[in-house]
Amino acid sequence: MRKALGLFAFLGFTLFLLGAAMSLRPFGAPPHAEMDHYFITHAQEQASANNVVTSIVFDYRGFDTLGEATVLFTAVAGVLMALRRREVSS
Amino acid sequence: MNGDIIAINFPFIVVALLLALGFYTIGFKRNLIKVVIGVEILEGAVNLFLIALGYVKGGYAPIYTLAPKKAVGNMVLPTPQALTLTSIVIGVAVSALMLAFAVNIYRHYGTLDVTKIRRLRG
Amino acid sequence: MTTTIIKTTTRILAPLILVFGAYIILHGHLTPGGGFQGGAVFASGLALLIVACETDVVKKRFEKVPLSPLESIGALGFLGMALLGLMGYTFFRNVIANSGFIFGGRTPIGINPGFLNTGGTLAYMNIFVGMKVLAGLTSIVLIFFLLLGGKKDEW
Amino acid sequence: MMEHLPALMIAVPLFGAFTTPLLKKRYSLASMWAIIITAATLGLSLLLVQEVLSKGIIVYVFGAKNPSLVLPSGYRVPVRIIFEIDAIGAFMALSATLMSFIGALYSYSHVRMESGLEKYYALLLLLEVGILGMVLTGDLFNLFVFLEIAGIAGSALVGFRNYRGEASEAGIKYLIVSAVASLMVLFSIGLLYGQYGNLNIAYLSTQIHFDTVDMIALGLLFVSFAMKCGSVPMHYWVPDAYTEVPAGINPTLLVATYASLYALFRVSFSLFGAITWNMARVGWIMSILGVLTMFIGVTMALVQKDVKRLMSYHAISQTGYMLLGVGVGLTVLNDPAKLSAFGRTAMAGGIFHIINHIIYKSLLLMTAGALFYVTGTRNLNEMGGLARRMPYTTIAFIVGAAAISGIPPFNGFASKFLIYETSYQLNPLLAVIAMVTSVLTLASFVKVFASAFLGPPLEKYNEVREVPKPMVAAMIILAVLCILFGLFPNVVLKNLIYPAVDALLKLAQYQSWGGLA
Repeated sequence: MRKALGLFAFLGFTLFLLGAAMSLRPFGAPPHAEMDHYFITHAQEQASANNVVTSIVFDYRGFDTLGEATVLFTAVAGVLMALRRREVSS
Repeated sequence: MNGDIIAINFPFIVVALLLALGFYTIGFKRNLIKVVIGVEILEGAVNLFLIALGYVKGGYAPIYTLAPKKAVGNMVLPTPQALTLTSIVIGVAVSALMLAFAVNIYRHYGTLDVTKIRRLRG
Repeated sequence: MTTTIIKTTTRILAPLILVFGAYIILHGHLTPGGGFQGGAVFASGLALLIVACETDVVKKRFEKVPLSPLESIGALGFLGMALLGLMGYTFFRNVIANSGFIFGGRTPIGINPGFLNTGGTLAYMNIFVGMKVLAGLTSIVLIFFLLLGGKKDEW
Repeated sequence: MMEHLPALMIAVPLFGAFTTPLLKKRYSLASMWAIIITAATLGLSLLLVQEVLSKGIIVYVFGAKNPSLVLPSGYRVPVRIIFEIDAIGAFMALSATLMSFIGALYSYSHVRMESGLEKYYALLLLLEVGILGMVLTGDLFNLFVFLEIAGIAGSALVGFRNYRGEASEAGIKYLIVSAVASLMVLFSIGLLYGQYGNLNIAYLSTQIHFDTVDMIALGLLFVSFAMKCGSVPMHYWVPDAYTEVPAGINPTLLVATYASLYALFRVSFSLFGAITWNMARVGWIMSILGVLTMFIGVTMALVQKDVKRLMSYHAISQTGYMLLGVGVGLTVLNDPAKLSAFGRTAMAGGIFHIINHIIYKSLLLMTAGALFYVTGTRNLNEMGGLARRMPYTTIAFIVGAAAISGIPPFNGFASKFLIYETSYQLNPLLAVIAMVTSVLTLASFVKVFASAFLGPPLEKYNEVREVPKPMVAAMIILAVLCILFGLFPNVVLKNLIYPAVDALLKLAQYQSWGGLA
């Protein structure tokens, strides 16, 4: 019973997602791209880098990348902590 | 018209199907490793979605080093690529931690079946 | 997993992978790639070195490698490069670009063959992030390997 | 240096987190370092609150020539990451830094005997960074990144006691919930980016014209953030996570939960605030969700034997009050007469309840941690007669229990009263359920008090003494705050809460980055 209900909800959700995909703007033709246009035209002069993606990653949206590096740092600390030896001195 | 939109928006439909697959795996699989794989499928679907958003028909990679002449003024959107890069790294971090927990759970209970390890119910 | 075939292949491939990783990190502001991707490539080379050896050899080899401090230093260096912008501008301002300092050369506008001496803080950040990522991923692989590839009774 | 305050709010705890693992061999040094860093961040956030209250919205553009250069010359869209701090963001930042400081202080003694402490303190600071980034940012993708930091750091800390199977289980549960929720957030960010080509919340809110895709994005954002703040259909992770996490992390983890609640408010009031049709409906959904959450939470709590688990179910139930208060405000958002009659007060009640709940629930969970510290068990049936042995803990528990049950001189009463009064005007049934919940809460805490602290002294606890001083200090600070907030609610309301409510309501000011564009 519970599984059937779950399957029903799941099918509904799938249809919902498909509906979202259908109603999205056509693929390959982004309607608004002022921000990206700015990056493409100004990256070489402002960040002095040929690679526009890198100039976004480290300059225009560099703060996100700090967060991203922090996520990795957090995960490494978490993994090392979760798998540390048991040495509880009580 | 309807057939048209399916053909044009095919990448987005693939994303929707992948998302559904990921949710199915998380919701209906009993093995913890499979649940982790489900989260990874979701991750891949969202990354694919972001990259697909940035595509411009006939566009070139947004890199000026030794690019072909036609590339100037005809590049795909760079922001989704940067976002995807961030989200991939985050996905790696999440899956590493999930697997570490899975190892701990296996060490403790000797099983990865979620129905058997749920002692915290109530 | 430690047959002669794997060991020989590793001996040939690992240096190439490491060099390729370093190349991707250093040329992050010119060609596809960057600190994260290069760091991941570098870490995969180290992972190859880890899985191709016996546990004891790995333990001895990586005992002296300060992975955790290296990661901290990478992260702190990244933060420090971002903090440089506080000298007169804002956090994450690319102060080195076009300043004439190392990596501070001027990029010609438009299509060009790419010059290494450009990018400003981008190049430094790539290096720091690459360091951090390779240390972090390697320590994850290492701890999983030592835990699961080791003797069973260690659990 | 004042104009760089928003950047320093992130940079200082981040610096602390990156340096803490270097102190590997000296655990007490790591904990001292964490206390110093959290105290410094607390000072910075006090400065920030003062700045925001005196000058209005603070905007900080990362990487621009100067911090207030929102739009690049010649363009009408923001391109860089922008921190946009209004009164409610500053209020949440203050709660986060205060609670991290208290938690670090408490942890100094509480987890001293465990291993891996340098990682523990690094993760505590990272959790704080995650919350601060979430509440200060004005950029959707940035919100996602910090949501992930908070989620990963939080779940790693939930699994801190890796020698207990339950801890890893709770950790992976929390991690899967937060990973799925934040992936859905990322998906809806992608939808919005695909529609409008930008990621700035203020800019997006001026552009949104609410077609099918936007509706889907709103639905996904609402569901994901509701999931992460422990509202009812997806509350299963809350009791596990709060029970298994060390008591010193509980305050920060509570704030992390409410940072998701803040994001929910931000989405409803700012991102989608400009559309007129849906908000009353969303408000009703939020209020009903709130009532359900509070009732189901409290009924589940009544049957618990594990003291921390009981309190965690009460945490779910109290989240319902916040949802109810703000939901009532959202229902009447487009009706100025009703908004000034009771909507604004209801929102004040809901937001005031956030800080009140954080304070007294942290206090209660810390007393539970203290009981665990001395007895080694969390089962209520095995405790008894501890009142005489642990006088400070007992006092702290009484204050916290009185506050959570809404007894007059304590802070819980102040906010709950506002919520009863205003939700009655929307629909009397809501207020009745809220009051019944409060009575049940009181009953449940009387039970805890009787079985843990009263009764004949048990033989096996003859050696038990009061917990170490740092733990006592942390509990006393919170108990004093409970009483102060209860005695002078009007001071807090006037200086902190109403500015926060107005910040949510004044959409035009948020949309124009405080008048910069």
